[in-house]
Amino acid sequence: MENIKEILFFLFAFIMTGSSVGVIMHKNPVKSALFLVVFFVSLASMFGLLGSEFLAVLQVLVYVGAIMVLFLFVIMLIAVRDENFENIGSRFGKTMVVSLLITAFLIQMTALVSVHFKNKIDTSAGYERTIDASANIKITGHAENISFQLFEKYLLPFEVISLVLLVGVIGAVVIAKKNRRKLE
Amino acid sequence: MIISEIPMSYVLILTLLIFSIGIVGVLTRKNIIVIFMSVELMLNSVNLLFVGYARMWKNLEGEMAVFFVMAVAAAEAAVGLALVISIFRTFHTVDITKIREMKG
Amino acid sequence: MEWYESEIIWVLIKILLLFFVIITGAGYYTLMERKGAGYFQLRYGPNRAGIFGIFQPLADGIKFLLKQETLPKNVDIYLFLAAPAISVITAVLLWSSIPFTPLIKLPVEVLGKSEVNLQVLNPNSGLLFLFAISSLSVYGILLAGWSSNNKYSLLGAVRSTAQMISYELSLSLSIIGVILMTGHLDIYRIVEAQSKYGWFLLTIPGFLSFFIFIVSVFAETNRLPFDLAEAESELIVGYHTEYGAFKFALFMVAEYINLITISFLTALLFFGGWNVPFFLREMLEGLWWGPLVGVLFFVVKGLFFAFLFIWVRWSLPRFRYDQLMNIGWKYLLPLAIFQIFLSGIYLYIK
Amino acid sequence: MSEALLITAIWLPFIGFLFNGLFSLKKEPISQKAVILFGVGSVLLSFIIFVILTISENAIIMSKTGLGAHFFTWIDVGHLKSDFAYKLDGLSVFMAWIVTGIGMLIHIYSTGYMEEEKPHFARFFAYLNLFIFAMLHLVLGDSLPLLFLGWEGVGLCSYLLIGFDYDKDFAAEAGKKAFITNRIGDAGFLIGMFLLFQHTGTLNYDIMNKFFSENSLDTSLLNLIAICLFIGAMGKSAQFPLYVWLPDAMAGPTPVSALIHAATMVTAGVFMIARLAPVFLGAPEASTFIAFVGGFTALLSALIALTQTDIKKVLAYSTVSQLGYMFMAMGVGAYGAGLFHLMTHAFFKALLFLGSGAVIIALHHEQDMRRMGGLYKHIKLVAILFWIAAIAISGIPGLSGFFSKDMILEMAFTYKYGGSILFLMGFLTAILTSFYIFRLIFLTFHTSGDAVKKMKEAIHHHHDEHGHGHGHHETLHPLRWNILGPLVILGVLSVFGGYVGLPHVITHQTPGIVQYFDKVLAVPPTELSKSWHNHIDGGLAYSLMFGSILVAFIGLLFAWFRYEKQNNIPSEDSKKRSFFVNLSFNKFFVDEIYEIFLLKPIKKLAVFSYKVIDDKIIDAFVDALGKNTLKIGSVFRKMQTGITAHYAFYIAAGTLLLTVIIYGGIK
Repeated sequence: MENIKEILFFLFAFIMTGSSVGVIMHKNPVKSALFLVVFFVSLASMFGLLGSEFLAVLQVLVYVGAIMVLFLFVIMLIAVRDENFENIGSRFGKTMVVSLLITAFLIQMTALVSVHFKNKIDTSAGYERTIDASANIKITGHAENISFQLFEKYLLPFEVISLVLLVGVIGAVVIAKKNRRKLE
Repeated sequence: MIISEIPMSYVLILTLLIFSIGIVGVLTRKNIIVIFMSVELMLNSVNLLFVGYARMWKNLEGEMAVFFVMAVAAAEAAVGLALVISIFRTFHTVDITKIREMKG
Repeated sequence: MEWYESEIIWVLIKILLLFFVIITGAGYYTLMERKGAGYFQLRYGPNRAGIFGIFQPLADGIKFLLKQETLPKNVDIYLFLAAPAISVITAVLLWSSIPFTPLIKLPVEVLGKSEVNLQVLNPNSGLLFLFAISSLSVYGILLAGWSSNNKYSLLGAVRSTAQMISYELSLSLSIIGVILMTGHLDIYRIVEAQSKYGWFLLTIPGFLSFFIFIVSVFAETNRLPFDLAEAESELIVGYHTEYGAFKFALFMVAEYINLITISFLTALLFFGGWNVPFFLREMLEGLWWGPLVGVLFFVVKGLFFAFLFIWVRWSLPRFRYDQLMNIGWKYLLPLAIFQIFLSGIYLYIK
Repeated sequence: MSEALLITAIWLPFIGFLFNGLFSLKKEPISQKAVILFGVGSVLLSFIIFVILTISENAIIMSKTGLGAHFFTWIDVGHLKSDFAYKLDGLSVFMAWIVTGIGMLIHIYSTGYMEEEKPHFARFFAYLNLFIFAMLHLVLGDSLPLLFLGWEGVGLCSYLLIGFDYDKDFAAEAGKKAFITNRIGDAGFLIGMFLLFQHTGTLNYDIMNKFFSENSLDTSLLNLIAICLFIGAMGKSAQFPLYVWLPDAMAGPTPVSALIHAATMVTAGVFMIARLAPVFLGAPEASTFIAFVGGFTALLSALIALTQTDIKKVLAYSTVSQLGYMFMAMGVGAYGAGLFHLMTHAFFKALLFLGSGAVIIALHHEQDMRRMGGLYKHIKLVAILFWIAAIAISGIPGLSGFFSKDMILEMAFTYKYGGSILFLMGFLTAILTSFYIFRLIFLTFHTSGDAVKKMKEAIHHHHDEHGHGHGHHETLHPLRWNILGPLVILGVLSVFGGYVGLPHVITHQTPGIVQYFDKVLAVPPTELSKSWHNHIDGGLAYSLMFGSILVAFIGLLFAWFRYEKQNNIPSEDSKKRSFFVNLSFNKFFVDEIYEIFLLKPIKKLAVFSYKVIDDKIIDAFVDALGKNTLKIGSVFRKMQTGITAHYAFYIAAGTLLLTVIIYGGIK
């Protein structure tokens, strides 16, 4: 009980890693999408654990409630056919090679970055930072604070993003719409 | 309530792990939708990093970034899936190794 | 540390209590529906198990439990089994953040506490949390339809999902008026605000918002006149065609739980929740059990909306699918956006 | 306030240019009144503002730094900073008065002169306004880049106005000639500017003057810079060997010749030398060179002017000759004298040109002096004004030209380094000047010939050559106030303009104008060039003065004898002439020499470049580049598999590699 947060962190981390591996390894895209849903839900939990309750809720609402349903819709519309499934086994070797390469690169990168920052940052100031979730959850976790930021400091980006969404909606409709004239 | 702190390095490593899983997915899969989902994985790993740092520095900037990433991701998903549908309609497949119009 | 000082124990107790209420409530809601249907159609409804069929839900439950579990061939077993579970889980989870009582100031310290209310958790953006969880309920339906490996099921699921996504937009937009007027996402504070301003239903934007809300809710819960997912004459019964025995019971339970949730939520958001009429307010001032009277009012309001669902179900015919989509996208959504503007103007003038 | 006024004054003509320029693009010519309102009004207003400024800000203007006005930042690259900033000091206010004053008079004159050119009226005024605008930048800019901007601007306007009748081949050719000849000069000017910037680190006058007052550059370097800059002046101010464009420039309308090719633009070189006095006064060898070039040009062009028959050509060569005088003065360090002559020359040469314009227009665009004569009876006022101008230019005492020319000759005579030769050249030129200018007057206004009768004959005999589509002219074209008014004003100025510089021998003190320029120039030229001159005593100065008066009268008498008495009208073009006359008539064959020794080799080089270098080497190289790119591309195109995952892999690998490179380097 002493380290309940750490335990929860490892639990969610485990679920996230596992489900993300599931996303890229499962041959059935529907299952992949469902793994992704699991990933998103646990990511939301992770956000909550780190103290961003608002983002956690938003994550579920946006990703799980909207984006992934869209994915599943599209998959069910077009791609769920047995002959389309990839044979993961035959690509296993390739996957492993790429994974190993990338892992090697990432390890090297991490090492280099940590060396880089160790030199840059005064270690006496506390290099090993920790996340204190509950101490400032009141400050940053509330929708109120976020909305103040959003409508004061980030008003222009907010407006721009609404424009982006509008364009996205119209673009999606235009792209996905069947060209009826052509079909006739 | 028991309060304990999570080291930032944990979050960093988790993020890296998920990000690289995303990269592997993008590089090895053939199904365009799965690739798309792998991209989402990468995006969200970065989101996690943003939240972690926002918490660490105790300000809202990181969370605002996540907010905007989510909004853009929503738009991107809508347009991307529309493109997938349109690709499927044109090529009758979603296997990107079979779509080689750009072959030199 | 005594056991009762632990927060977790109390939460567990609340969960157990609510769970009992949910299951019983859902069971008796079916009874209410059947009896109601009976009286609407000038017949008796169930009346064999106990007086007025009072034990009918229990009998149904036993029947569902004892039926043979069948798994159709060529279904995706894990998803097939997970689908009803997801439905129920999301339905139950919704109850976690609904405050059923106000804070009750106990006259004496009972078990180390002097203030209690029946709300399992109070996330700081409660209403949003509620919508986030309810958006998950789509998955139960979608997976059920897809994993059944049955065309009717899939079609029913796709229809239902499309319908739910469409109406979720107007639903979430419709409550923005309420949120604007309160200034909070917390349901508790929304109710408290209504003790000051009166029912939100009685304000101009509040009424519009209620209208949109209630229409969207019918569509969200797949009730008549929007029950196109099940549409038995077209799709057999839609996404749960292949389900039998207890798996089917779970879908039913989930549906009725959702109905109860929505009924109570409507009461909370628009009809003042546990607030008592003004003439009782002074009378109950200072009495520790005063809030419990408010809870009584709240339950009565909630039951009225529960009855409303039955009433509407047996009174109105079903829409066509294109009509449904037209209403959702072409009328309700613009109306909801207009409602937001109206709320803004209303607040500005006030 | 005064800064704003200054900027307004400079940019007003630009507004006129915009208005007229934009409306000249219309198919339908707009009302001449509107054009005049904007075209003349802007220049008039500008002149008035300069007058006001001169009066109200006199103290500031007469100080060393003058009145500065910063308009906007133009160039700011490294050490080079150049703004649209103006400087109204003693020198520039002097020039600004001449430019806007005479410019205004000529604008007014043009409204009469160009009256018949209905479709091109707005275009003409647009160019004139642009010219004034550019010229004001040239004289008022506070740095060399701005001067150069104006320099090129007036060059452009000159080109546009020479080729104003662009449908006539000779006008278009003359425009091109002017433009290209000026480019040669500009190259030298640019090099001089670069050298100056390299060694002083600035192109701003004030900073440069400060630099020169504190440091001194190597004399040989200053000589080089001065000569490079003088090459620019050679082009712009028509000095030998780059003077050839100016006589051809007479293809432009006469007001243009008066304004640009006599009074203002061609004096830009003189102005530039005065502006950069610290450079030129620090370069004695270059100054000697300038003086000799000036003297030689003066003599040569005076010789050519002797036999020319086109009234404007005579005046053109006369201009070149007078410019030569100015450069002679600048070269011997007599800046005051040079600028003095610049001013008086602006008056009487503008008057001569405008007068000739009046004659030309009265005779319906007849320019050949052989078809004139006896005009005195018909246009008395013009004739009298012409006489005034001629007396002024020939150096008959009492009128403006006498004082300035005498001052130059005196300064040339005392010059230590070849002063006697310079004086001789100047002296000879003075005789010739007097002769050719009175020749012009006698041929035009007197002699027994009757221009009106000749005009009628010409129409009958050479109808298609000289008809100009004007139909049959039985009488002279009437001259209205807007032509005669400016003439009268210029006449007055020609008479009295010289009294600002009464010579030493009369007043027994330094002439006023010389004092003025010693005060306002960055460095006092008289003091600095004192060592270049011998001392001259009063007696010698008197005898010099009498000598020049004498030669002026000799020229007058000789012209009278030859053309009035003997009635010796120059022969037709085809007739055979004696050797020397032929030489002069054909302008010493300078154009032909240029043709043979410069243009032909250059043309051959151009053909060679095109046929061999461009076709065989450069094109081949470029073709090979293209072909080889294709070949290499066909190898690398195999990388384009069309499989998206491969591309994604390249991106990912590249990113990771880059990260390793960036962070890996840090230990």
